[in-house]
Amino acid sequence: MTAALLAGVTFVAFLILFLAPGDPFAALLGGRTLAGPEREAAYDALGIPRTWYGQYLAWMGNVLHGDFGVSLRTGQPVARELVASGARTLFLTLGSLLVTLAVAIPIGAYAAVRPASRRAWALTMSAYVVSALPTFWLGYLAIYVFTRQLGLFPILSGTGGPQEHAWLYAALPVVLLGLGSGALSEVVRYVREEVARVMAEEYVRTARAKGAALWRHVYKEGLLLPVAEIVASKMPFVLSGAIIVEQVFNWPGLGRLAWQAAQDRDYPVIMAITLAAAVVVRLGSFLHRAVYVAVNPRASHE
Amino acid sequence: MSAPPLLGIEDLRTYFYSRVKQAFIRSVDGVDLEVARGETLGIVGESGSGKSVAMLSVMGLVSAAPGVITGRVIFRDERPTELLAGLDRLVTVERRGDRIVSVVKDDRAWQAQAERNLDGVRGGKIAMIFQNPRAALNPFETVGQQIAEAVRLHTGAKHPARAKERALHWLEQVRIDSPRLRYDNHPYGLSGGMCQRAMIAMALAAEPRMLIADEPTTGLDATIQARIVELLADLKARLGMTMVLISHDIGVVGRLADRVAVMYGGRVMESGPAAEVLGGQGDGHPYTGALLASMPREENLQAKGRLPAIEGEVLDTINTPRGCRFRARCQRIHDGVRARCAEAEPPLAEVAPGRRVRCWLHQP
Amino acid sequence: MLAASALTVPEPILEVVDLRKHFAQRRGLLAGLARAAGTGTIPAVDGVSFELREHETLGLVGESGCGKTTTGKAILKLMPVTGGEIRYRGAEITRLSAAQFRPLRRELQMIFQDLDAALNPRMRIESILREAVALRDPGLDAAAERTRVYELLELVNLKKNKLANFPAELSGGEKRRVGIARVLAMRPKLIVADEPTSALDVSIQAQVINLLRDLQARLGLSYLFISHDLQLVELVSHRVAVMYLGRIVEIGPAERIARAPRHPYTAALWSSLVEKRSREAAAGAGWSVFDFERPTGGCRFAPRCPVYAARGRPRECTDPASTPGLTPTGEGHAVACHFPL
Amino acid sequence: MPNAYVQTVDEVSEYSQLSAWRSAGGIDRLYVGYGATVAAIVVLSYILGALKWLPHDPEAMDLGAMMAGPFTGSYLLGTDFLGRDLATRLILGIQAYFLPGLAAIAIALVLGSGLGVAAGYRGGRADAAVTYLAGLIDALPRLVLMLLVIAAFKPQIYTIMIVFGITTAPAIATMVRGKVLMLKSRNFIESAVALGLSPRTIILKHILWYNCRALLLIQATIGMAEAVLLETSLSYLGFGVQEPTPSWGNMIQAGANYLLQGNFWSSTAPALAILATVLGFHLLGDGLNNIFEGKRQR
Repeated sequence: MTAALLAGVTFVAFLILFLAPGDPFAALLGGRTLAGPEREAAYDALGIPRTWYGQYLAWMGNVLHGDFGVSLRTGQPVARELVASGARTLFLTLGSLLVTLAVAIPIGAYAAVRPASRRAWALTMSAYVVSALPTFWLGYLAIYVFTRQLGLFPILSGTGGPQEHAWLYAALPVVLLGLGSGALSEVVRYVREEVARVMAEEYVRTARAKGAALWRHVYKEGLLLPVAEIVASKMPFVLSGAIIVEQVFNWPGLGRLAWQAAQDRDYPVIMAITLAAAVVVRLGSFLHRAVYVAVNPRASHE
Repeated sequence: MSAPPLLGIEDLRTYFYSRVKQAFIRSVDGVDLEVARGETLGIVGESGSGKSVAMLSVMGLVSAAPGVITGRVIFRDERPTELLAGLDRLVTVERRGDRIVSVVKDDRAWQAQAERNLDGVRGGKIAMIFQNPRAALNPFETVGQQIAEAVRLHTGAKHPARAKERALHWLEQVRIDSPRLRYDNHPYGLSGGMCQRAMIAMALAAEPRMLIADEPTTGLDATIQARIVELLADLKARLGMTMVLISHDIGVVGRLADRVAVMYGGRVMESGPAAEVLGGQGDGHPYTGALLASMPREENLQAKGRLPAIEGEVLDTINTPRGCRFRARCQRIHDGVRARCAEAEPPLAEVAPGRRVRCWLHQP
Repeated sequence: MLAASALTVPEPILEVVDLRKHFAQRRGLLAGLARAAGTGTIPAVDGVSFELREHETLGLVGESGCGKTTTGKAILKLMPVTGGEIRYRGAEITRLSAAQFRPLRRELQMIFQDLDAALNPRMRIESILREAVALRDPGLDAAAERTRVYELLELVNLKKNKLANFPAELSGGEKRRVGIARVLAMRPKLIVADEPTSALDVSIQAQVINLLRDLQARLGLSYLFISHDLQLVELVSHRVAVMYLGRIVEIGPAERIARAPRHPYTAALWSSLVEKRSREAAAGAGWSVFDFERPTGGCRFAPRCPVYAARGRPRECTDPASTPGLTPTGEGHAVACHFPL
Repeated sequence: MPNAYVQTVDEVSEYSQLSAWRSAGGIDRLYVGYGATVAAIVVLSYILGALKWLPHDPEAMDLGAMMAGPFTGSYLLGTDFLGRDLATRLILGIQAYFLPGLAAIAIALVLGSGLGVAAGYRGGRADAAVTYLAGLIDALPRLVLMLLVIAAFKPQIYTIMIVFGITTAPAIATMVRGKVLMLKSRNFIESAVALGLSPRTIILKHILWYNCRALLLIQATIGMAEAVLLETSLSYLGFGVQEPTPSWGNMIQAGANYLLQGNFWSSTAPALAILATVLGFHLLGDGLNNIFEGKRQR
């Protein structure tokens, strides 16, 4: 399944690149758009297969040998760029996911246990409000507050960031991406529904009847499984959110790389990013499955 | 009068608020019951008669829903405890006649007070088992863990090894086959009958004073039902357990109960010794008689091969009629009492020692 | 229904021959292993044969998981069968395509155990019934449709004022009546009634049983009556088939199944009914069976069978080569046991 | 806090089930009311735009009053960095997302319910195929995909929304599939087949119309909220609705450059408009969900 999915994903990405008008190899050909035999000759000279599926298969073959090719724009090996910016983006996205969960789970669980309480309503509403604001606007606002009002660091200082308050400069986008981008309200809603559903299960009533602590019986189905599912289902979206935040904070990550590559139609880079993103998504599913099997004794028999 | 009953329920009422109908569903509507030490009280009734809700109310297991529970529930262990104490302060009930028309209730404080009242009683002094045991056991934990939890919560055996030992003891008591193996099984791996045995073991593991069994055989296969009934009878004899048995299965109640209460539309219609009430002499409440007659048994077949059915539908517990609740379906009503039945609800009056019937036919 | 048993033996309306339905194991790693070991499928119905005669009620009784519901659904082609034949009025229907079978559906109907199965929760009762009426008689105008709906209500003793209600507003007994009315709208000849009263209270159960019986007399219906309740089945059926783990272990006239069961399982079912009612009877009968165990080869009931235990575990009972087949013992009675009672 | 429960039906009168709306909790009605107001404003904006009943010309620059605050002269909500009227541009900005968003939702609903029914009703191979397709779409990062499509074709809002619609479909398919499986487990579908109804009637009438319409409506409101935010994000990256046509996204984007200089208003005004709209659609979804599913709340 995983192999079939990865092949499918890269194929779709390649198809879109191919379907686009113009020649993705124009950059290699010195900016000229050639046609007919002239192009074929140029392709042959560069060792590029003539047909699009030939190109796809060639790319695929190289990837299977660990060769992701060279960026058309920078001439750097794609693998190196991918690893460098991927690590930074992973820090950003995983960090922000933790922030989302840390904020949303208590709110969702509280709202499920006390559906009628005003505090729960206020907390839920604030989560909704934060989620309903555009991330980049929040980002600008945060930068304004920290640079102009507090003067903690100079405006948009570029790649490395300042030495002083470096941790804050790194934490800011993480927190922002965690709170913004709509994930917060979604997780709050999901956790609330799941906890409420599990609280109404018959076995939870049994737990009440025997005088046991309810959370001990609720947390597995009501919390562990939903959280694993959220993590898995959020994986496809973290990269998307990262593009915006990386742009705002000048964070040289995968998102910016993707944005740049899409504009330049730097196909080796795009293909590599697509593949990497798909791998991360599959890893998320595996994690979900692993938690499911660990928690649910039935799973290994299904 | 002999020793005071272990559990006394006086005028218990449990009303749920239905948002869809914007009205109160009077699930339990003035129930008085007593359970003496060592006896088994069977509660018989059809769905919607309030038999389960009454005992769930005693256990504080319905308080989460918007509704109201009033009355007195006294549990006399070493000293009497009132299980609904202090709850009436937290609600304002507006009545029109005998009908509740509005309730203002501090849900959170109510919940907290109910939990305080039941702390140590629920699960410890009074244990409860449910129907559909496979869904009622936690599917994510082994049967053994769940029983050991009850041991640690309510008995002196706090150490895990000691708790496990006690749990295994109780698994043996319910005669589950190969208890050591079952200890590490999850509920899904067990048959319905084995799950019910495990659930009984879990309830007993707390060494309670009283066991409430809510439809313990419903949904199990016939051959398995017989085994569970046999087990309960055996435990009752060996441990001298006080038990409340709720069931729609008159056969099961007849086998296990010493005394029986028959409920209809949230009310007790008849109570008394099991042999007399379910004996089928036709001298009790018309509802009990009709219930016994409609069971699919050979002797109930009429000449034409028809079963004697109770005509009409189960009582609407929102618009309970004035007068006797069973009046509309009663087959023994006659012109001599008709007016009286329509006018006022009969009291639950003693017709013989220990036997009470709520029917005008039995009252001069 | 007993009243319909006449001297002449009517034609079979339905014949089931060696019906098999095997469910595939779920997918995944373990299923692959199971398949490798040759136990890839679960035989839910494993060689079931019986016939149902015109105006007759055949009771199919057994505990949960014995395949009785699967048998009922397979007859109505609600699931594909693995093997065997089903003949309706002599015509083979097993291999008909869904489209070929659809015209026959009106004659072969089913009442489901779940009271809500027939009732779309968001439709009013009137729409539910009119949909069925329009399906059976597409040409009717609105007034004729309504008249037909009223007729149906009368057949099942329901008041007209329920028509405007949604299913959730009805009691269990009323839901069941609407479900029956919906089926009757098709003017069926044969009804598979799968546990039609198990979700109802005893007092309502009696009403529904009487109703089904009246309808049989009035409309000449044939029933396959599926239930776990042996007593109920015995009361409503002319003949009874007892199923255990995918096979019919005993079949015969209702009175004989009740008074002189030949299979130890049937005897155990009867005794468990008595046992849970009274201690004395339980002690006397001695037909207690063991809790569920996985069946071995040969007779599937052997591991729980008191006769097997009492006879010192004879080998033919668990020998895969000698699975007991249904053997006639006279008077329309047949039993599948090496040591019938 | 005490809660009140009142019996409104009199003792002898006939009661019947109240409509879902009447029995809904007050808060849910409030949510739905708010959401409906947002929807009404959307419609109103089209009418105003069509009739040209706008306070100002959306593209007229008043270089004498750039970055004006609210209530400056005839500019009710002030002006942007080119001195264009914010109120006018906010009203017209609605049109930047609404129809494209609607198109995206239509695609998502049709595709999603089609795939969901195929997977749930047919099961087996169809189910496996839909699962694969859903996994495929999920594994493609949505924004990267959009960037790719934009780079390959035209940076046009409709192109983006088609991609949005397609990528949203799997989630809807999963929900519809769940609903179908639930109906199956209650024997509802078998019962319809046994009666003799055609698959077409069962799928279109019973499954989709009667049993999935609430779910689809709720998903539509949530999708609309997402579409608004998506347009904003893409505008920020320079791929959304292009100047001088106003959209809330490009208005924030334009204003944000001045935010760092302390000029809040020209980006805050559209941000608040987005907040009000997205929140409105979310609450509409929550309210409808509680009402349709009969959840008791408060």
